[in-house]
This record gives sequence, structure tokens and C-alpha cells, in this order.
Amino acid sequence: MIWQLDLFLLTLVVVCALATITVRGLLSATIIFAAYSFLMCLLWAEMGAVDVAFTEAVVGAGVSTIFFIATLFRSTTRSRLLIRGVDDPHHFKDQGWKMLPLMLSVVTGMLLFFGMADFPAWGDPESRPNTHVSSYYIENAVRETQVPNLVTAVLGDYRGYDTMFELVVIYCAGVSVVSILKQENL
Amino acid sequence: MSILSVIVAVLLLLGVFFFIIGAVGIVRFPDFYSRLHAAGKCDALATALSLMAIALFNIRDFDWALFQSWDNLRVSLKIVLIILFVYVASPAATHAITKAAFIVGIEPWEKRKRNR
Amino acid sequence: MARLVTFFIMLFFWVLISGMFDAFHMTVGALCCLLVTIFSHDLLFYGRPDLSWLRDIGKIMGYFPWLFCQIFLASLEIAYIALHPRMLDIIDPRLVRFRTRLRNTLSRVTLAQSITLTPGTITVNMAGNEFTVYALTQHAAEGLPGEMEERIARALEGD
Amino acid sequence: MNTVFLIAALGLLVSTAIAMVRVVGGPTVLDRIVGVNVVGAQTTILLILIGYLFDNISMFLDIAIAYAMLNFILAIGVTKFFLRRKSARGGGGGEEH
Repeated sequence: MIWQLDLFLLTLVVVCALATITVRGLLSATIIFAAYSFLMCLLWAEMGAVDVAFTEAVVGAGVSTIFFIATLFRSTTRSRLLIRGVDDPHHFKDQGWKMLPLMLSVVTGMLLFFGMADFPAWGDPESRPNTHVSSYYIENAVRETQVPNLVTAVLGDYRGYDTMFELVVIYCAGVSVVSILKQENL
Repeated sequence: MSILSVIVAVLLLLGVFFFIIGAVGIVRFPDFYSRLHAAGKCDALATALSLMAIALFNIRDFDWALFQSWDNLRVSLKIVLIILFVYVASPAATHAITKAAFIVGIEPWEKRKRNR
Repeated sequence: MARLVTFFIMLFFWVLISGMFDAFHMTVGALCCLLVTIFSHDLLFYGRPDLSWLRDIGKIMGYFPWLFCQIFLASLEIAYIALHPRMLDIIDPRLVRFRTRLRNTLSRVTLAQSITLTPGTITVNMAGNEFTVYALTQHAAEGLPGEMEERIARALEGD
Repeated sequence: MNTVFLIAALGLLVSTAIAMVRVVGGPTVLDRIVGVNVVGAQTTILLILIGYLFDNISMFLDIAIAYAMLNFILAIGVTKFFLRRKSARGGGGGEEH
């Protein structure tokens, strides 16, 4: 965890997220979302969660972007093909500020933020998960599962059913991408 | 600080410099097609320079007798593999984007238009 | 022949990427490479089942350093343009069409990729032996196809 | 040497920020695609640099390879749909709202 990189990446991710929801044209939003995904994966990798980063890269940047675009090109929404759409300033005017959703999201965000205060510090060796579950895995995983890599042992053995259905989901996603991209009359 | 470290640092910072130039280029150039030139520089030169620096740094203490250093050599070869992949793939991607732009009908910026 | 070469290239990549040298992983790797070879041996080398590709690889390795130097020089030029305060006066984008004398598909594709890789020029279209290239400056447009075509012809077509 | 890598990573992030200007504010969708491509190339390098900072290069390298490929697939996949719609849209300006 390198705080300089963290700060910079978080700023970029927030900019990306804001741009995704404010930009006119769904295609543009999809492309910005792909950039968001790339940066998010970098953030995961930077915090040490390499497996999450890998999933984010493949699913977020690869599969979901292609899915979004395929859906956009097959559907007939009015704003689907805004290829030259520059963000026009009247966009917000006709909507007005919706007060209730704004209040709701601010309150929820505050609650989540307060809930974060109860978390153990990042990488704290004395925290509850690190003293109870991990030590068991560290001591017994090699003997019980014969897998040299600890993360693989947890994912593939102790949480085997979870991982299996995750793999089924990813496989289905791959098959659907292939079947959508193979359509001749797009 | 050995000579290798200096070479690695120079290559790496040169790569970062070209990345920054590429980013400035895609912001400053007037139309879509000229932005592609700047983006191509990022892919072709900056990626190769920085990856070469990292690959060189990875085999800094290569020793024929040690298994560990053979593993490092393998990692360096993987990095070279990325360079080769980028060199084959990025022109194809650029070509695809250019073709899409012609089909969509984005007009190139021309000098004559400004003088008129 | 083509299958054998494909198999060994696949195996090389397997070893490079996996890094495990015990019997189990090597066997799995060999099986995977065998399957890939059976299903798609005609993708890597089509219609050329002789050893001439080895010579080609050797020759094209001599071409890459020159290409890299060209990319470096052209990048410096683009960097100068991108940082110039009055950039719009310098650049003069234009489409250039020219015919190439290269005969193989492989060497033509190499030429197109090299042109795109060199900053300042992008191959827009390649129909038969006619290339359409989008150049950023007049200087970049004048340098086409020039030395690059000669070197590719020497490397890949044996002229 | 770690300092050099950290400086390089920060420089790369600065250039990512500059490229994001084009991604966020690019006038056309294709400009955004070019921007995303550049961001992807920078991210590949950045991942390997982070791998060095964590002293665990081989694990991060695999993600970097996947990144380099995804970057390519993204560009090809997006433009494929533009190419497919050649006949349907007739090369118009694309300003349908």
C-alpha cells in the first residue's frame, strides 16, 4: 500500500465515475466505464488483492464492455448512438435536481462511512480475522489440501463450491460473448 | 549504484517521458486522426522502453549456477513477450479504429480549411 | 512438419509462462499443446511446410533494430510537434497513396504494420498493392515508402 | 532503486490523468476509445512497476499480460460493431439523438 499511488488512483476513479453518470450518450458512458474498470483493477492490485484485480480486469474491462456495446447496438434506445454528442449544458436543466435521491444517497454514504470506523486497520495483525481464521489456514492448509499456494487452497478447497459456481458464471459469460459476437446480422 | 541501474533508470524515465508526451499529444492535437499518431507513440516506443528497462533490471544479478536467476530470466522473457505482442497487436488496433472512423464519417482536419 | 513446429512453439510458450518443471505440469502442458496443435495447426503456417521460415526469422531479426531506431527518431519528431506552442502551423495532415512492389502477403502486412508503428504515419487501407497512408506532416509523407520498403524486400523476399 | 520506480509510477499516473482528459471530454466516441487504449497501455506498465514495489513481480506479470491482450480485444471488439453497421447507417454523421 503506497499512499501516493492510492491518492492519485482514487481521484482518477472518482473522476471516471462522475463522468460515467453525467456524460450524454450511452456508448460514451460505456467507454468511460471501461477506463474506470482499468483503473479500479489497478487499485485492487495496488492494495494487494491480485485475484480480485484479475477478475476485475477480465470481467469488468473485457466481458462487460463488450456486452454493453452489443446490447446498445442491438437495442433501439433514442440516445444509443450519440457518436458526436458533446455534453450539452441543458442536460441538467430539464431534469432539475431531484432532492430526495440526493438526500438518500448522501445519508447512505454517511452511514457507510461511519461503519468504516469499526473496521480494523489495514493489515493489522491483531485484528479478529487475522487471529482466528487465517492462523488455522496457515497452520493446516498444506497438510489438509496438499496445495502449496495458500490462496489457491482457500479458494479451491475450503471455498470450493463458491469458486465452482463462480467459474460456471464466468464460463456462461464467455459462451454468451462468443454467441453474441457470432451473430451475422448485427 | 552500478552502470546497469543507471541504464535502467534512464530507459524507464525516458519511457515515462514519452508516455507523458503521448498523453499531451492526444489532448492537444486538433483532430481525431492526428491524435492517433500520438497514441501510437505511447504504444510503440514508450511501452517498449519501459518494459525493456524492467526486463533488464530483472536479470541484474544473473548467475548461470543459480536456479533463482534462471527464474528471473524466464520472467524477463515473459516481459519481452509482452513487447512483441504489443508490437503485433497495436498497429492492428490502430488500423481498426481508423477504419471505423472513416466509416462513421469523421472529417480530417486540414490546413486549407483554416485559411479559407 | 507445420504441426511439429507449431507444437514446439506452443510448448515453449507453456514453459515460459508456467515456470513449473515437474513431471505433472509438463505432461499437462504437452497434452494441451497437442490438442491446440491438432485443432489449429493451419493458423500459424499456412501452405508453407518447409524450413524457409527459420531463415525468414533470422532475416527479420536484422530488420527490427533498424525499425526501432526509426520509431525512436520519428517519436522525437512527434514529441517536438506535440510540445510546440504553435503546433497548428507545423502539422499538415494529408492522405498519401502509393503502390508497393512487394509481392508476398506477409511482407505487405509487415510493411503496413511498420508504417503504422512509426509515429507520424498510419496505414488506412491496403487493397492489393495500393496503400493509403495518413501522414501527419509533409516531412513524414515524403519519407514514404522509401527505405523501409527496400529493407523489407531485402529481409523477406530475398532481393 | 525503489525510489526510481516510485517516481516512474507517479509520472505514469500523471500521464494517465492527462489522458483521462481525452477519455472524459473527448468529442467523439472514437476519441474516447483512443484514450482508453492509451490508459490501458499505461496501466500495463504501472502494474509491473507496482509488482516491483511489492517485490512480487511474477504474480503481477500475469495480470499485465492479460491487460495487454484485453486492451487489444477492447479496441477490436468496439470497432467491430462500427464496421458491421456500415451498410445500415450509410456513413452518416451519426447525430441521431
